Amino acid sequence: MKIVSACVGVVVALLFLVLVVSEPDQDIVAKSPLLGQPAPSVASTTIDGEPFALERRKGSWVVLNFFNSTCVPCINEHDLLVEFAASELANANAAELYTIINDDSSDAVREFFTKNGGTWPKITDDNGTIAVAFGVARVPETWIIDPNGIVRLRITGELSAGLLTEQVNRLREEFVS
Amino acid sequence: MKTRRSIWLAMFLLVGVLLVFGASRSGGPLTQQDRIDAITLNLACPTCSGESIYVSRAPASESIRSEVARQVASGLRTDDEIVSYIEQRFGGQVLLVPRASGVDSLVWALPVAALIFSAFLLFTAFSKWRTNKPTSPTLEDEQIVAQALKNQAESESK
Amino acid sequence: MLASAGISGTIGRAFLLVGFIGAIFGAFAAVAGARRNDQQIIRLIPRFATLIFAAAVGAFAAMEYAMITRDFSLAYVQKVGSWSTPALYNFAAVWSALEGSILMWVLILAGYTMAVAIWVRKRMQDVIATWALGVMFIVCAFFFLVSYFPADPFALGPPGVLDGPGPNPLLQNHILVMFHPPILYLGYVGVTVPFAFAIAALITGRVGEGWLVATRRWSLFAWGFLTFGIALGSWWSYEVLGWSGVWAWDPVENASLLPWITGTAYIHSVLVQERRGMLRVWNISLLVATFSLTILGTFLTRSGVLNSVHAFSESGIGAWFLAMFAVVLVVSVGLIGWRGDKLRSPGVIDSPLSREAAFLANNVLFAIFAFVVLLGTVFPLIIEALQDRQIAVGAPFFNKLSMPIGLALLTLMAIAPVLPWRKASTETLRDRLFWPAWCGVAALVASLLLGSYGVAPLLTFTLGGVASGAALRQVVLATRRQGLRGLVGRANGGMIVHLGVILIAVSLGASNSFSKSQELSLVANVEAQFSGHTFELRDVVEVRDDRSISVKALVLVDGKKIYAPAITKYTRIGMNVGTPSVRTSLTTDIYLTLEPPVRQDSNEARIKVFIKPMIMWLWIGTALMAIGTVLAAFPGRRRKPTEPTSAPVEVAKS
Amino acid sequence: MSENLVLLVQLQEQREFLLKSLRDLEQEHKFGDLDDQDFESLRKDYVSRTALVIKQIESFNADKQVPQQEPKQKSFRRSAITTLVVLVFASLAGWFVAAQSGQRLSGDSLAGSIEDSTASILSRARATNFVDPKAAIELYTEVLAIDPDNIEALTYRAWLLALISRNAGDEVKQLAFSSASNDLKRAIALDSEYPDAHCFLGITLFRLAGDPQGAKEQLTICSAKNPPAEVKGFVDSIVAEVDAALQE
Repeated sequence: MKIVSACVGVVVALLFLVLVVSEPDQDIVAKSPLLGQPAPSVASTTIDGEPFALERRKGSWVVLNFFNSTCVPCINEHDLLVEFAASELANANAAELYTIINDDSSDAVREFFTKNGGTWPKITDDNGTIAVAFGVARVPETWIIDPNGIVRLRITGELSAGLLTEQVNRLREEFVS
Repeated sequence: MKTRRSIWLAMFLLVGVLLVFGASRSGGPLTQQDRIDAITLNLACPTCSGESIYVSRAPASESIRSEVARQVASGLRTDDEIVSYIEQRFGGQVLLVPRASGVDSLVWALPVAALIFSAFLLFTAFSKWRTNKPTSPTLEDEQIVAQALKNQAESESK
Repeated sequence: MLASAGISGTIGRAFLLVGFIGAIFGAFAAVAGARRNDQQIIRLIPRFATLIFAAAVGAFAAMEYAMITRDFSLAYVQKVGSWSTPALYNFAAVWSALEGSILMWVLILAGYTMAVAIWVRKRMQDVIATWALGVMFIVCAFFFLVSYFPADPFALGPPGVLDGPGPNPLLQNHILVMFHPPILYLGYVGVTVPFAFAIAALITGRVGEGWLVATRRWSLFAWGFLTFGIALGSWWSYEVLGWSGVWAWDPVENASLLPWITGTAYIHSVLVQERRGMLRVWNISLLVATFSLTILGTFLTRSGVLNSVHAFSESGIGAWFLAMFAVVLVVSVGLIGWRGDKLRSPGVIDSPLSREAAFLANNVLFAIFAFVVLLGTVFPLIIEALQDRQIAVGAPFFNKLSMPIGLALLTLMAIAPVLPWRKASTETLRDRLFWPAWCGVAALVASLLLGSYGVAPLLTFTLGGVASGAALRQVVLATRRQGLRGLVGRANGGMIVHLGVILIAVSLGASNSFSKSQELSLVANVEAQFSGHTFELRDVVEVRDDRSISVKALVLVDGKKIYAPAITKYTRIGMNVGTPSVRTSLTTDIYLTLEPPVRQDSNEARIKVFIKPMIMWLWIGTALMAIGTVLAAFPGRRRKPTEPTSAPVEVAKS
Repeated sequence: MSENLVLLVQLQEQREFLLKSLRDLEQEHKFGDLDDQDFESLRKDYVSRTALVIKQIESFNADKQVPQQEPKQKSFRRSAITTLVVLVFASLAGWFVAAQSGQRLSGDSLAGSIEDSTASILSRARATNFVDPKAAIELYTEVLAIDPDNIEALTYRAWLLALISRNAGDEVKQLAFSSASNDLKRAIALDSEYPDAHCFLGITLFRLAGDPQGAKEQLTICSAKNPPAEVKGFVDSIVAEVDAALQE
């Protein structure tokens, strides 16, 4: 009897310990099984009907931004993306920025970009195939893929100022092609 | 009494035969929808707590559901491969069925071990209670107890 | 408008403070009165109970007033209030988020405290009652404090807000939101009463059977409401959530199931203690477990630790509940250890084939069941703490492990009701189980004729047949001896509850194993076939009001009646909610949901059809359980609990 | 309360309970819950237990002594071994259930299907392109063995071939050119939208075959199709030369 109660006591104490230490952690640079792996081969079209195949962008640094025009963090980070796209234009080894539309209508996205700027391609993602291929559950998410088609970085949640440029430059130096 | 016993025996036989018959019966071939349902029941919605893709109506779940449907329809992958495709993209937290290996398997093993161990404890408790029995009472014992019973009845009737 | 702004906040906080102080004073009065046995102090206790109840009512009314007048100066109203919410849902919005639900907890707890104070007012010289009230006052004080500090519903929000999003869309599209949470809370909070008496018995050292009998009806009351609340939740899940299921094993559901499991174990094992003087420590432990599981469940679901991905801790409430959990456990275990000498039971079990042995087995199974649910719920936290890795444990795990436990419990339900106390011979068993066993065979044959297959569902039906035969046998014997009075009382009402449970088990077995589903892409006015039914899309219409846009697909089922599954977009929250449409009958439900994406004025729609057998019997079983619980609590002319199971009831002794 | 008094209270409680049980027993027998044999053995059992307790109480009252507790004869070692055996058995059963019910997924990485495995070889080839062109060519050939129509492998193998044979003798150059241009044309035939193939065909035509006309044509298509940055770098460096050659 005493042994049983001692066991129960220990278990409860351990449970208590686990509960005390359990705390949700939040990292801006997120983990993904895809990091260091070839990017999933996804293909779709832009909202203007141009074909888009991620494989065909090998040779460039590619930045994918998963986006929904009603999500508040997406709206908040939009100016940073516009800034990033403009700053990349000057770069010889320019990163290409693509918006992947997540669960949103093309019209709403078009309207949003006309109003807020941003001329980079907007890729439709019917049924969320691209989002699932990258394991994107909640927008915004930003991914960086190197010129060899290897996934290098995943950023979940809203971007902070300068983060994207900083990370792209760091990666460009680290993985010189 | 003999007949009762044979009726019971017949009943057990009948139930056994019927159960075997029912178990060998099948519910028809699996449709694509059955496969989709089976897969999505074992995958967790990545944005909600504890719900499966099958249950959840969140946008991410809709996407995963349609991806599963697409892969099932294409017929190139088995159910396990589709599950592992999703798991490789979204990470281990989308597997609703805990793994059979590593620390994760404890969640399966502990309840079973606890059940067996508590059944053992119950068994030892039973046997302990039974071995406590003293031998049959003497005449003196009977008298003492009869007296005590009488005393008690008297004190209650007051 | 501005004049009232903030007023209800101030008043509400004042009420909470008064309640807290009242509870503290009440606790002091109870402890002091009980220790010195000072009747003058003790006589004050009911007044404190009345005071805290009045304070809780006041605070709740202030919240309702703020919600109804849309007082957007309060952060809580900003969060869940909206001018566009209809009055009914606006009323229910008060308990639709964390702070409000704690407030409701406070109200119900204060209500229980007052009810107990009234109940024991004639017996106030009995120190057990005083101590029990003291415990209740302490728990009240804790909840008033939580409501005053970390979960303050009256906190002011940022100024200048004129309208809010309204409650979560799932909480404003079905009338059940009015009933499910309050009823569940009545059960959840009601557990406090028997717990308080258990602690009081430990403190006074009078751990005999007296206090058990005294709180029997309170336990039954709480258990009944918990059962009914959980069942209503399942119904809600079925009617609102649109996945055609009743139970998803998500952490919130598990949190309500855990105390139910230990509570059910308790109302069984307490019979053994009453009758055979055994299991004293065990029963007290079950009560402690039940109460602490309500606290733990609240911690798990309200603190955000379990919403693994993108979790957000809204407030510091988690630490409060964790501390309370620790205090409850340490105090109770300490008391049990202190009173260990008095908790030694005089009785022993005479035979493993007896009613008390069946109850013991029942308790082992319920304990394992609770362990499974608790382990599965907290396991992701354990893995995260050990390996910093995220995993999920979900429905497939719980289903797989609870199925054998359920079957084992059904087996016990089949045998235990006919077992006599102390010792049964196989002869008795063979004799009494004869007809129930044939009921089982009949159920098996019938289910096979209807096309069932698979071992687990067939075993469920067979055991269900035997168990209902056994239960019916008891009811028939009781009514034959006593007429309609044979339906009331604990043993007989319990059998009605058993019948309800069996119906639920059978219905779950059937609907889980033999459901069919198919997604149909319907085109207007073209019939589609599935599983012997025809579905024809008539129209896709849009309905707008000022909080939502709803797209409905009008589907003609079997050429008879039009059903309208819908998807509603709640524009203020930006959330889509699917509303299923169900054709219910005694045998089969046809459950239709509209699948996104949808467009209005389209002549196409994707409809998911679920054909689910026997769902209706789930609700009938629930109703039977509710009726049985009421009958069991009914103060009818019962056999004394110490009488043999086969003894006739003495009629007209009065 | 002293130890002795506690014991006395316990004994009295036991006596009350046992007496009550005896009366219950009679009742239960009367109403047929117990058969004669069971009743007799249970009754004997209860009677002797009750008698023992009563005797203990009497002796306690007589000399105020703690009644002798019956010594517990329990082999600690035996029960420990039994417990251990059961524990081992329970863990084995648990492990078995876990192995049966837990999720088992094929342990391999993202390289599951053919599509995925070529993708991983392709990215390896990519990474070695300029470090070790020969190894990269082998990797591309490997991809083409799996998937003969893989446009990227066709294009890049041809391009690497052209690159390494640039400084070779004319004969080798000629051979390399015909092989490379065949592959590139095949890639273009398979997917005319792939910019890289056009770009590399243009460069190859100019560098290996000395055909500025054809080169210009391909390079124009290439530029129009928005080639990736790396390829664009190659093209930009050669366009001026091609234009100059055309001027002549």
